[in-house]
Amino acid sequence: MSEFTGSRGWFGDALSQQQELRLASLSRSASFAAADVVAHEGAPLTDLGILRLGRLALRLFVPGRGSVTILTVEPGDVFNWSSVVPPYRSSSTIVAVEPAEAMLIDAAALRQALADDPTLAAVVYPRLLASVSRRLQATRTQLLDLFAAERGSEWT
Amino acid sequence: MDVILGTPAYLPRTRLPYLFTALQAAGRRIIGPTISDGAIIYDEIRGVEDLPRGWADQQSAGHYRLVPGNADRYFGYVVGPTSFKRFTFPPTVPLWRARREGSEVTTEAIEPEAPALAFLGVRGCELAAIGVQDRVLRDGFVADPDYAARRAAIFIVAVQCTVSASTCFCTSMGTGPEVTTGYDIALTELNDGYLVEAGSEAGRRLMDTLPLTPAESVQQDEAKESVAAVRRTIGDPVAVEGLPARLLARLDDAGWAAVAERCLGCTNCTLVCPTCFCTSVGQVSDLDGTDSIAERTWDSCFSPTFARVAGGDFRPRLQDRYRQWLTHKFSTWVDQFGSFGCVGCGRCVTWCPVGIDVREELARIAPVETVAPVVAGETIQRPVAVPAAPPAPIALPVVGSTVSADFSRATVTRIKPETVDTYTLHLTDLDPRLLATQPGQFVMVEQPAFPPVPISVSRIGPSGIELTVRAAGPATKAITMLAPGDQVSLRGPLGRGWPLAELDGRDVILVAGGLGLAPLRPLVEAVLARLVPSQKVRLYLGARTPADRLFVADAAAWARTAGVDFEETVDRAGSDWTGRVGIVTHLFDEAEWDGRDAIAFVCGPERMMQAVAATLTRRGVTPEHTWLTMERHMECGIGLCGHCQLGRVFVCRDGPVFSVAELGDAFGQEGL
Amino acid sequence: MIEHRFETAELTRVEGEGSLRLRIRDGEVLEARLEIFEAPRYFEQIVVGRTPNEVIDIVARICGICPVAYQMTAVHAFEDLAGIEIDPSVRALRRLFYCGEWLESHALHVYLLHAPDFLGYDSAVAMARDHRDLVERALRLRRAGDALIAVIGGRPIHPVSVRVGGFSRVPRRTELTALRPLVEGALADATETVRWAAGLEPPVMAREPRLVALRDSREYPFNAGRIVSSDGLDLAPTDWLTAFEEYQVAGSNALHARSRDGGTPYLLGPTARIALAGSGLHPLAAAALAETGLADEIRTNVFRSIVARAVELVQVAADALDIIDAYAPPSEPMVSSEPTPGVAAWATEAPRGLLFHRYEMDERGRVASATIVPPTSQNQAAIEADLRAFAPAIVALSHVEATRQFEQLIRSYDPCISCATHFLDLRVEEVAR
Amino acid sequence: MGRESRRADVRVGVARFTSCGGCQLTLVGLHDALLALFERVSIVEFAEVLSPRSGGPYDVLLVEGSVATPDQARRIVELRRQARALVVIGACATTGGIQALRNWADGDAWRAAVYPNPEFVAALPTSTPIADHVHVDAELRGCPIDPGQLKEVLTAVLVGRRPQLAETAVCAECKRRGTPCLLVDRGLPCLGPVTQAGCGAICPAFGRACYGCFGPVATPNVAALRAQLAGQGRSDEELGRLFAGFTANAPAFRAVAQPPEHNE
Repeated sequence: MSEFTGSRGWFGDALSQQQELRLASLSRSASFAAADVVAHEGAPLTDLGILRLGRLALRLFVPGRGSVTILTVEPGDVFNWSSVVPPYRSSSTIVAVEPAEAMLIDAAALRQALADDPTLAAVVYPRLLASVSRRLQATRTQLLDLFAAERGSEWT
Repeated sequence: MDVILGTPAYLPRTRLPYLFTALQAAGRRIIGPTISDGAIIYDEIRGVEDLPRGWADQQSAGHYRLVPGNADRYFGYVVGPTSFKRFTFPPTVPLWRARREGSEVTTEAIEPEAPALAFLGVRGCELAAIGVQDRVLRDGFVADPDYAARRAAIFIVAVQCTVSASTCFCTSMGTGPEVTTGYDIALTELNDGYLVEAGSEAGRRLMDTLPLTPAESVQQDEAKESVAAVRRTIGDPVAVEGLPARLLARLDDAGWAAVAERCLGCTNCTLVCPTCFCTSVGQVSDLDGTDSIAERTWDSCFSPTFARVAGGDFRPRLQDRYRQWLTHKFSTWVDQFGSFGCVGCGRCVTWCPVGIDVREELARIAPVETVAPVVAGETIQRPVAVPAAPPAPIALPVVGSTVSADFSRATVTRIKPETVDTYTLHLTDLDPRLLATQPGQFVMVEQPAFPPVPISVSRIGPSGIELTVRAAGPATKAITMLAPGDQVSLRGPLGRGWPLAELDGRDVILVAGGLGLAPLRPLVEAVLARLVPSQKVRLYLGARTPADRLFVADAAAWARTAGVDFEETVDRAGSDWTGRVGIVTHLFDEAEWDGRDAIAFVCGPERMMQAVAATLTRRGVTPEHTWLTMERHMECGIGLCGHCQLGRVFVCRDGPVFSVAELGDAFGQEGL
Repeated sequence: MIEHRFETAELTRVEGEGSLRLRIRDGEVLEARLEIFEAPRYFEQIVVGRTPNEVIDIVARICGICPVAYQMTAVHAFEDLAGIEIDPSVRALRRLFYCGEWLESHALHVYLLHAPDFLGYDSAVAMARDHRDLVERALRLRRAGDALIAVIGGRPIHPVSVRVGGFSRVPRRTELTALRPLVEGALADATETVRWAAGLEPPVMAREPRLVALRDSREYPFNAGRIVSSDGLDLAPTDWLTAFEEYQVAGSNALHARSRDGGTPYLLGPTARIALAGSGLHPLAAAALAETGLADEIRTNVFRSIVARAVELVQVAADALDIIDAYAPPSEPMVSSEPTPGVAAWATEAPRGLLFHRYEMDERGRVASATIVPPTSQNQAAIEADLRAFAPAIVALSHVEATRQFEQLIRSYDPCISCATHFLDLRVEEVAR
Repeated sequence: MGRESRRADVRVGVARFTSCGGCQLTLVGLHDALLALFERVSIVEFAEVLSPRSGGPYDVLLVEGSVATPDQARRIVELRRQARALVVIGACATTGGIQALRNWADGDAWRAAVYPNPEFVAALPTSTPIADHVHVDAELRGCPIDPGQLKEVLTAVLVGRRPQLAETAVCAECKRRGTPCLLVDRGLPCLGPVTQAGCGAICPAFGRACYGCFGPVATPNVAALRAQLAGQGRSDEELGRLFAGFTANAPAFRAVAQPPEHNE
């Protein structure tokens, strides 16, 4: 499965052939139509996803403001990473904003595999962390609200 | 006697009144030393009876007292709290008058006053200070007309130092105690009279009218020796060798916070300094705001508002302000004006209410033996690679028809809302120089009763320019409330724009965040106009929300242009937005392209530009080819007010466009 | 039985916050009370533990209209205790300083507060539409007063230079002579003010009040003189307490003053000064007064107090010019002094009348206790007596007109309730049962 | 664009709380500008100078004085509701004023010391700035305020610009004025380095130390000044009294102010 290895694969060159086969055995392809809901905020997650094509929106529901998209997942990005971290529930609602294709990895099986095989974990976790870290950096920057207009006193 | 330039003559003390008469006969008011409020100050004096005869000044850090001195001497003191800049660069000066009648606006410069003055008692350090201000205010990038006029009307009677104070360090700064140049007449006070020398033709002519006798060699020897003795007494208290670089290497020193513990932030050091030239402009207007006079007053980098902009403060801490002052005087001034900003007169030492001594602070923060020690784990990580050595001085922008310090009028012909608070004004009837605006340059927009506002030019057309303005405060709001037909006053074009010459067929990366697209739009248009088939243009835009995107139609057209890769993102969106949501660096941090031969242009909030620059570096774009526009508090727009200083540069004068390499350490440095 | 009850919600155009409470039943005045509910500021307590110079800064804040009066009274009290002889030039400057305050205060009261009553306007703003010249004249007079105080004290309100022994700085001669044109203009405006004020039609009133003022043999009273009354009292300026006392009126924040002889009301201010110390008037002021022919009516009809104030405007403008012309700076702005224990007391003539201060100073020369008796709290009883006397004649008028006249009466005293704590709230409410 | 029309009906009010009245009198001290102001705006409330009182709403309400009675605490909330812009003027309104020294003491004791019948005196035990009770839009410092600054705020409100009010220390004004530093050349205990400018540095120009009536600058280094003055031999008691002046209750000064002991 070239999605996992090689220069264009998600895990780079680090996976051994055996590990790659193990991951492939846990994976399946999925496609989503525009407006399909991929995950619900708070719902249990069964799969870790790697987006191949299209765009997914991560949304939070804010009472009074409706659904706010806080981030989009672009091809090559991971989604449903909460599926490998307890309590294995989605931290946002994920909606396909255009037709999308993804690779889904069975999360329970993946967790088991990672527990069984430290060498697999040693490859998968850093990659996942790198992805989560990038997202965390972005979230911090967004928190700064850099493009916000300065607010002055109304009359001065 | 016949006076010959460079040959000293002698004036007995009893004949000193003749000097006053001669100066007054030449139509000059005399400004010289006199006692007031317990100190020797400079003020108008009418005769020798106003001089501080018999008084000396006892000075140390934070301490000044008048004490009886040599009873006969008129000049037996060192220097007091006043400096002669009070008369060449007065505390308050009216600059221009602005009026609005209906939609018409006029802005007229107020003619400088330039009284014929004679400065009496100018010391070596003070002559040097006048020279420093000449370079800043008269011979620099744009001359200040008021200073130039006043300065031209001054006759200088220097007086050699025959006494010194514990606060003196002219010897280190190379400014004294000897008076060597820049005077019309120089006196040396001797036991019974004065050795008098002419330093200019005007001085020689004045000496011709004085009852002088030839100076005897013993008198000349006495004069030389008394000044030489002062030099020996002062010694060499400040190690200036390599000082600029030493200081710049210590921007992160803990000593800044330590001195801020004692510093009152009171502004005294800067305002007694004979070279400090920072000012602010205030508007004095009638109740209708239709008639106003802009007045310039002395300000200080220690003022709480000095580095403030609508969104915050670039130097919020006292330690930022102290560092700004000290590094400017002893380091970055050299980059900007070719000399130290300090002449070693010691005023800032004496007149600091808590006695902070710059000589001690320099020795403590930037000691000579310093080779910036690198301790593992203690280096500060910056987003951009910092050059080990300070970068080379920055080339000033090309001065000429592209920069105009004069106000001119323009008419608003269209106003287009871009977002809920941002509008684009289309201006016509322009001064032709404005039509020659380069992409990245800006203008100061001035309306009666409001402070002038720097606005970058967001389009340069054949018959007009466009300004895109966000109503962030009252002054910008007033601009957005103008109507078609209204006039505005503009000073510009100003600053250095994007380096179009550097394009050179390279791939171009343009990254804009928020309002940052405004100064980039003329560049995008220029780049696309000269696009060659081998060239790629990658355009990355970020905005807060979909509703905050600027120039949406233009962007759509750019996206359709062959050779252009266009990506945009927003920080957050509603569920109807199908585009990207996230930060602008994510548009290209995992892209495939190689930036090694590319040139990048970035504009947005500074924190965003830091992130973009770091990402571009990782993608191979060199600091020399990463260009940004910086924001600082701009008040004059022509490098004369000091507000927008950023380390070695003034943003208005040297920028606002800089390469990351040019900025070096200054980019991303807290409190600079 | 008809009971009229007047309670003004808040008396306007007086300095401070207070109200008038007046109950009249069948023509008989049951109650006539000027109530002061200005929030107390405890000045007598704030000054405890302070040095004389600190007290001079602090007591100015009792009143934004007559800070100079407070500073002058305090400084002379302290100098009297310490036995300091001040330089004659400093003495002249202090008189000039006080002239500035009288100019300011009288100009404000005559034109901006009081004149609208006579001319039938409810405010100076309304009056300015028809009589811009009057308002301009007032502002010119004030400008002159402001300038005199500022040149000596740094600023017109809460000046800063008064120190025990002199001033922290004295003006140069040229600084004073530069003000001469302004003060000359004020003298012309003041002289015109007397003519104008004399032509105003006052309500009818005739009574013979008891009057108290300072009198000085050398000059019209400001900073010096003896406390005298229309019935023969004659006291040193330190001895006010021997003939008068302070008491707190029930239901009020104000401390009132009364005569120890059984509380006979007495009147202070321009009327009293002209009646008791008129011989000291400047010849120009005396001539202006004589020209009006109202010297007696000023005393018997309080509504004529506007004329008395106008005459005093001439007095201070003329006085100021003389002082300016004769001024030579003292050799030292201030003579030094040592902290002195004992009792420091003094009285001076504030624009509204006699102001008395008394400080007990401890062994370190700090205030141990203080008594400050402003003119308005002394005038209070006289105001109430006049209200009582005046009410039956007015109560027959329409309520609106009656209220207006009551207010006009009260304003005739130029009450400064800020001082008396120091405000009038005149809640006018008529109840007929 | 209606530059003229949009300002025609500006309703201005002046309200007084606990104070000496000097700051509102500064309006009268504007001289010619006062007449211009009369023509330019409607002054709908200014009890001490004008009789008609139409009350709110106000476009601009100038509030003088501190909150020192229970009634005032209620009234300021009501006035705030009626005011579009509320500008507090003077040391009392911005810090609590000299009368805030009662905040250090037992308020009842002070009341009893001054009034024989304290039960008639309705006062709060503290004197507090307006901003402790309601939001304020701008403040003018000083005891009293400076006429130039008052004119600037009124002009700024009418023109719609930000008032240009100095935020530097008094020292900057001394230097512009040419007054030598009293701390340095006479050793006087001057509060200028920690006090906000705006007065024009009057006191030093008149030969005396600044006593802080404009209140502290935004980030005053009070500790450093206090240490300097102490180093010149001043006692804690003297330094405590020095800061216990007309703006003693401003937080930066409050921390070091100590009014003298009183005899209660």
